[in-house]
Amino acid sequence: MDDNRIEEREEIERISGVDVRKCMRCGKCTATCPCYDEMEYHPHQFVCMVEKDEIEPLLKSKSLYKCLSCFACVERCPRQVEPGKLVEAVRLMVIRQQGRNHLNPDMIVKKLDDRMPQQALVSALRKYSK
Amino acid sequence: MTYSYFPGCTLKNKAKELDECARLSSECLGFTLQELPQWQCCGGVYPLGKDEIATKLSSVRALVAARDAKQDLVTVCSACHNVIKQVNNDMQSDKDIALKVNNYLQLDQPYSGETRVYHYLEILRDKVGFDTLAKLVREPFTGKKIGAYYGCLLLRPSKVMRMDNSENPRIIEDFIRAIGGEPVVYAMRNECCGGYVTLEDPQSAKIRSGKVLFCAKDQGAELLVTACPLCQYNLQKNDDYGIPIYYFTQLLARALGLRELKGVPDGR
Amino acid sequence: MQRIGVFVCHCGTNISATVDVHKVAEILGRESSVVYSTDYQYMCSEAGQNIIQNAIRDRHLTGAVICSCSPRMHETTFRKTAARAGLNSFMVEIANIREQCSWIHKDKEDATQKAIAIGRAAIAKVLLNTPLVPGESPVTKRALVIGGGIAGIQAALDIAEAGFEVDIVESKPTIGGKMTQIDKTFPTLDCAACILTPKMVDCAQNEKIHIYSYSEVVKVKGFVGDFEVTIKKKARYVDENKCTGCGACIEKCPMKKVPDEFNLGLSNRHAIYIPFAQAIPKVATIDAMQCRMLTSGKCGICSKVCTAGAIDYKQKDQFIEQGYGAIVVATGFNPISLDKFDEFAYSQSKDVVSSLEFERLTNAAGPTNGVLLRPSDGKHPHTIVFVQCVGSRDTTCRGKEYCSKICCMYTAKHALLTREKYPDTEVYVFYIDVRTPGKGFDEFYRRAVEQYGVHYIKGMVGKVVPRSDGKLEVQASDLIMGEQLHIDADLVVLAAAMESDKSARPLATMLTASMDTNDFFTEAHPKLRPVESPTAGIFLAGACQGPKDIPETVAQAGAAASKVIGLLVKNTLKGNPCVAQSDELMCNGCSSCEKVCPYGAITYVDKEFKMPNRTIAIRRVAQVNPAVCQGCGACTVACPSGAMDLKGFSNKEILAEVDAICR
Amino acid sequence: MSMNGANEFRPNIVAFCCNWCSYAGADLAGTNRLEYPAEVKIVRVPCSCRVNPLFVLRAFQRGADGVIICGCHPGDCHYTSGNYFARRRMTLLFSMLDYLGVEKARTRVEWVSAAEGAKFASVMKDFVQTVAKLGENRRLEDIRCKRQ
Amino acid sequence: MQETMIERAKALMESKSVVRVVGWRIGEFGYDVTPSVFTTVDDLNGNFVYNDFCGSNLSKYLVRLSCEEGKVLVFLKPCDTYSFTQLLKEHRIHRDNVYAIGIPCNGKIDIEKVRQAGGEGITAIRSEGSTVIARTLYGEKKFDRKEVLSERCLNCKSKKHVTYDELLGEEGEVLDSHRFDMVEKLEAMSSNERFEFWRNELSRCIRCNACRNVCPACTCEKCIFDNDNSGVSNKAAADSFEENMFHIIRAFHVAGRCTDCGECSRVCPEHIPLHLLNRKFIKDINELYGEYQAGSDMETVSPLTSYTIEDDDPSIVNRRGGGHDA
Repeated sequence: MDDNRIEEREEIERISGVDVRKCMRCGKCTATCPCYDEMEYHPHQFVCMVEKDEIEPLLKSKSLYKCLSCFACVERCPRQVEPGKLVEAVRLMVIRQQGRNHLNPDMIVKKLDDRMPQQALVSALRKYSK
Repeated sequence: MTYSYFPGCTLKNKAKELDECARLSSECLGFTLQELPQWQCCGGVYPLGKDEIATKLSSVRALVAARDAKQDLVTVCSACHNVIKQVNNDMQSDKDIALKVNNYLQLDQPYSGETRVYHYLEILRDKVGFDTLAKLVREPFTGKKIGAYYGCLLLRPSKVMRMDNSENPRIIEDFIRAIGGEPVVYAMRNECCGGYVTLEDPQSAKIRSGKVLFCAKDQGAELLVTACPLCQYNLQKNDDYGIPIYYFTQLLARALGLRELKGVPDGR
Repeated sequence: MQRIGVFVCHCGTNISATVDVHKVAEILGRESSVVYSTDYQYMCSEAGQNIIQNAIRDRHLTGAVICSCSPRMHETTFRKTAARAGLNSFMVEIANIREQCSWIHKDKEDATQKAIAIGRAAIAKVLLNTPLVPGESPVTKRALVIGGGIAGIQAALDIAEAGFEVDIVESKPTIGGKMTQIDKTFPTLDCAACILTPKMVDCAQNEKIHIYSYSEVVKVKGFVGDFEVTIKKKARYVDENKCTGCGACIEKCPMKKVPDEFNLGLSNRHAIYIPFAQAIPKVATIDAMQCRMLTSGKCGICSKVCTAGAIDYKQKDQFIEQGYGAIVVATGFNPISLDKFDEFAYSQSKDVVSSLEFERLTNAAGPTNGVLLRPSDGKHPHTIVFVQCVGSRDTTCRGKEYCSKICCMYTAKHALLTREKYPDTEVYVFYIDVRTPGKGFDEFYRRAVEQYGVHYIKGMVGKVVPRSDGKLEVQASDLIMGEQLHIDADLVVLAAAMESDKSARPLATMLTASMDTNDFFTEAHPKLRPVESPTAGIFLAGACQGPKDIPETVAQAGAAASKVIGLLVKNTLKGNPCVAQSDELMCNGCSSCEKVCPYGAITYVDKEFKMPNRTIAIRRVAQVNPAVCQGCGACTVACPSGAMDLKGFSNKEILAEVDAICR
Repeated sequence: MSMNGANEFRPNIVAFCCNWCSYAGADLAGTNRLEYPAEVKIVRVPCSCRVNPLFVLRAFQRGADGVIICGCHPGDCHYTSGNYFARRRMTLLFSMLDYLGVEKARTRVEWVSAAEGAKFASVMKDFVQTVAKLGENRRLEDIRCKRQ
Repeated sequence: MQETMIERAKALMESKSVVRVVGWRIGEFGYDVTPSVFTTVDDLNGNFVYNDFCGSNLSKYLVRLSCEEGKVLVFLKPCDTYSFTQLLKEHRIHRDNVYAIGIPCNGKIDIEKVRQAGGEGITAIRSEGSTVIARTLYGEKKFDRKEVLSERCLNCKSKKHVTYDELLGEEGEVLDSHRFDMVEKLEAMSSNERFEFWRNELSRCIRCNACRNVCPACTCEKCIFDNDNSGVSNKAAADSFEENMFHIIRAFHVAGRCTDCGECSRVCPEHIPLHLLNRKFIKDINELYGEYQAGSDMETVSPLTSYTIEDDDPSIVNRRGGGHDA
């Protein structure tokens, strides 16, 4: 069990290239996050939880699909921990699993409106599915 | 001067204006945008995962095409620019990614990030020059209070994008001045509009955009300019204040007297 | 023919318990060129020392080997002993058979054998030793203090107190530095001006102290005891000796709208100005960039109104050359520029201010006469948000990796004072950690929280959005409560990181004093020589060596001063004779040694050499300044030709020791 | 005493110690009566940067079986930068000796502060053991010997 | 090329802009050229030569010649310009007293290789394109140029001239050579194998000092091995150990200064591959302290007179690749 959790952490660190030990717990990421209210786990929690191998809850969390990847936390983190990359890594761990896509082309249709730019679709698909 | 040009998927479709006005104006400003032969969609978002290779290939193909044409690569769409510039940075600095990509593409001459990537705005600032531009303006936006909307992708991450001070940018403000308008500086101009989440969670996007629009309105902006179709969409869709949202190229073309602009009482 | 004496100490039983001292003395006595060998219970005792002295005299010894405790213990003792008997003290070698033999070995045979080996090594070395005389260099009995802040002032006063001439070089028109801008000082809350300005006056009135204000150091030559410094006195277009500081010129000056740097641009000054009422020297200075007369030639009002006739539009920069025995660096600090941190909207709203600006806003002599008012609309702020660590502990290109040390305390001070003066204000302090190591510091911070009700929140501010109604929307995190806060503030105060003054880096180059990656001066030893630069004769005071508060700065300034005094009281400096020397005949002049010398002790001269075919060749050869060399020996190894050698630790001597040990 | 048994091979070790840290560390080991093998003989140098590769080779030439150089920890050098230079020089020298087929373990650099008497003792114990295992140093000499 | 060089030399001499020329003097057979000083036009006409055997690096001679009265003209092959620059960097040459002409080089031939390839009794030798034609007592013999090219030229590091006043022929490029391959091979061996290899090589040393005397980095006014005060001087090998000491210390003294010109190995009468010692240092320096090419410019500080706080401890040697004993 524990080994497995550690593996998960190492996997996430590998994918994201983030060193969670660099975090000094200043909370800048969470302070600057624009969609804090939509998120159940917040940027600084991603960092702490990954460091403590508490990854299961993150894998299940809806927060993964609320992050805008707007780089606000990446840009403003004073220790170059860059939590946004962690969120992405965890999300990748999920959607890379068989049948765990968060979004499929057929789901899109009803969400479309005629003015929505292609960019929105490709981006969402990139973020939510493999 | 001729540049390789990467329009991006949206500019061929929902954001034609952004594209057409850019080309039109460029000729008038003395440079040419030469569309890359067969470009593919950049993917809209930069794949942050260090082990993401396939999702970076389309950008590299574009970069290689530009290199082989011995030209710098120009983009207009913030998203495309962000993706391509970040991928190019990977090719320069991340040995592992560069190796894998090159192995995959099997190019005759391996690619290691030689191509220089510019955003159209950078061309205006650094190649044309805003003062030169100002001289060419035929129909200035005199007295118009215009807010620059950068969004998140144009400037961040600044250590890669290197376009402007990511917290206190001025490139679009200077552009607005050049076309005779009066820039309105407001704090939310570099915060996210809600981006692609709009597809899944329009509400979330509405809140994000709402904050941006309120802040802009609050500081007295009469219209906003952006370089990103998705920003344009989110802001316009969620606008409760009747602020028109335009692409900067639309204003450019209009200022150069190349196009009329629906909804904008002309400056004269 | 060398005549060596060997003296084996029992050290009571410390040595003799595990080392057969008689055997050691006997065997070493058989070594070639050893003419005398004995052992005694306590060699360091008076009787023991007499044995040595008598032997030196009676047996005409050319060298002595003392097998005893560590040289770190009694080397100097025995060297003096030898000297008293007329033997050059550097002809004495210590064989450490206590700490490094008897005390660490149980087996007597082993220990004895090792003691003999160590003794042999010492003999081998002493045979090659040459008498050494410490070099002497004169001391110019005058000190230079670079920087006229509290550090420089304190150092200057202390040095002058001891009766030595001191010059203070200050780049601003007045001395006083940052402390003049501060309102009150933590944790005692006494007013900065009240404790500083008297010291400034002392400087002005002390006939041993000479103040070069509005001046810079532009050139430094020489070495410890004998520095030659060129000081540039910038033209202030006012004759210091004539100006009475009456201020008539200022009243009449038509250029009123010059941002006042003393108030950090929160108010304006005239083109001709005196920074503040208590300025020292209290003389006017003309801002050449702003003065109409100097820019356009049209005006000249100030010279008309000046009854003393002190105004001189033709004044030029002056260059003064002066010799010094020691230099104190006290260039101080500055808050970093905040333009990279505009998520706090510093450039967008006048009501987002730096902590130093806040000091001015609360300072009785400040733009608001000490009444806390918003710069934007002059209204009284009701909600104030303080942000700590703005640019400190920041590894990105935006900030500084280190902790600026004083921000926690002055922020607590600001918060406490605000609540004290304006109980109706809500005060929030966002912190990453609260660091209060210092006498009465933590008590002070807790008072701010417990008695004055300052809201301390563990978290950071992520975004500040100025609103047209004058409010500042502060978006922040509260990590303890686990929530994102939104506060409508009237004033936001940023505790900007402190950085070394820009002038420090070029100065360090002039002084060949080393700096760390953050442009703070490095000390000769982080623990044992904290106020000295590795470069002899250069001393450090205040924030130029690292972030510091006022008491630490004053303490360090005093320490630096005492070091300077200790140096200046000497008429000549006795150098360590164990210094490098270069054999000109073998030197290639390749500069390898120069590059590894941490003290810049090596220079090069072109010398003429007779060549075999009766021609003369000019060759570049290294020369070591014995006054500057500290004898580390880095150069000796860098030198390919072996021309560079170290007295007292020469190649031959060390090789001989090695040979003896391996024998 | 011989920690490795009476009739076992006892190597000859030369230890170069910088005056300010390691030599003081050695003294401290003594003051605290921390035993280490008598095979170790210390040569006092002002700084680790004073140690010339010549000295190391000379030691081997005259029959030393191991050479160890001790200096202040990087960053704590009494002369600020000496041990940084020593570090590069010795790294290259050791690498060269290894390249010539001389056992790596015969040479070593250790940073020992004036406070680390215990470390000094344990380092020396360990080093003596390692070298003892290697046996007598012949190689540097043998390189030259014509093979029969 | 030879003609152009002679013309230039003559021109410069006649115009009194130089008083002497360092170049190569023709020998009996064309392959036995020797570095030499020319002071007359006739001498140049008759004896100056530039051919496949002008391997010797002339930069070292400038240490003395540039001290003498009057300007000296020197011809430098690309690799020689590195030594030249390094010597300038070390203030060993009076630059203003030297007129340096860069000349092209397409590799030099190792006459030993020719002999081994069956070139006995050569009387004259020349190359045409990729073949080398030797007139021998037993008739004409042809060789593939690659086969008889000297080792250092097969691994040429650069055809670029670093420093010169004038360039004859085309300027070349810095090449990515395979010069470290052999070092790597050795590193990959076990410690025992390496030991055997070097014992084999170094045991042949007769301590003739040719390597030292030809080395452009060994320009010490007095070599420590000749200096009685150094404590290590020795006219001849005092004991079997001396040579190792000599070669290791020599390599160490030139570390960070050796431009890898390969002269040491070229002149060694026992054909000891001494350049492999220098290259080991160069390779280590590149890997541990960043790419460094001695003599490639005047500014960069030598890796042995500089440091970074992050440098590895010497224990890196134990961790790094390189075979151990099985």
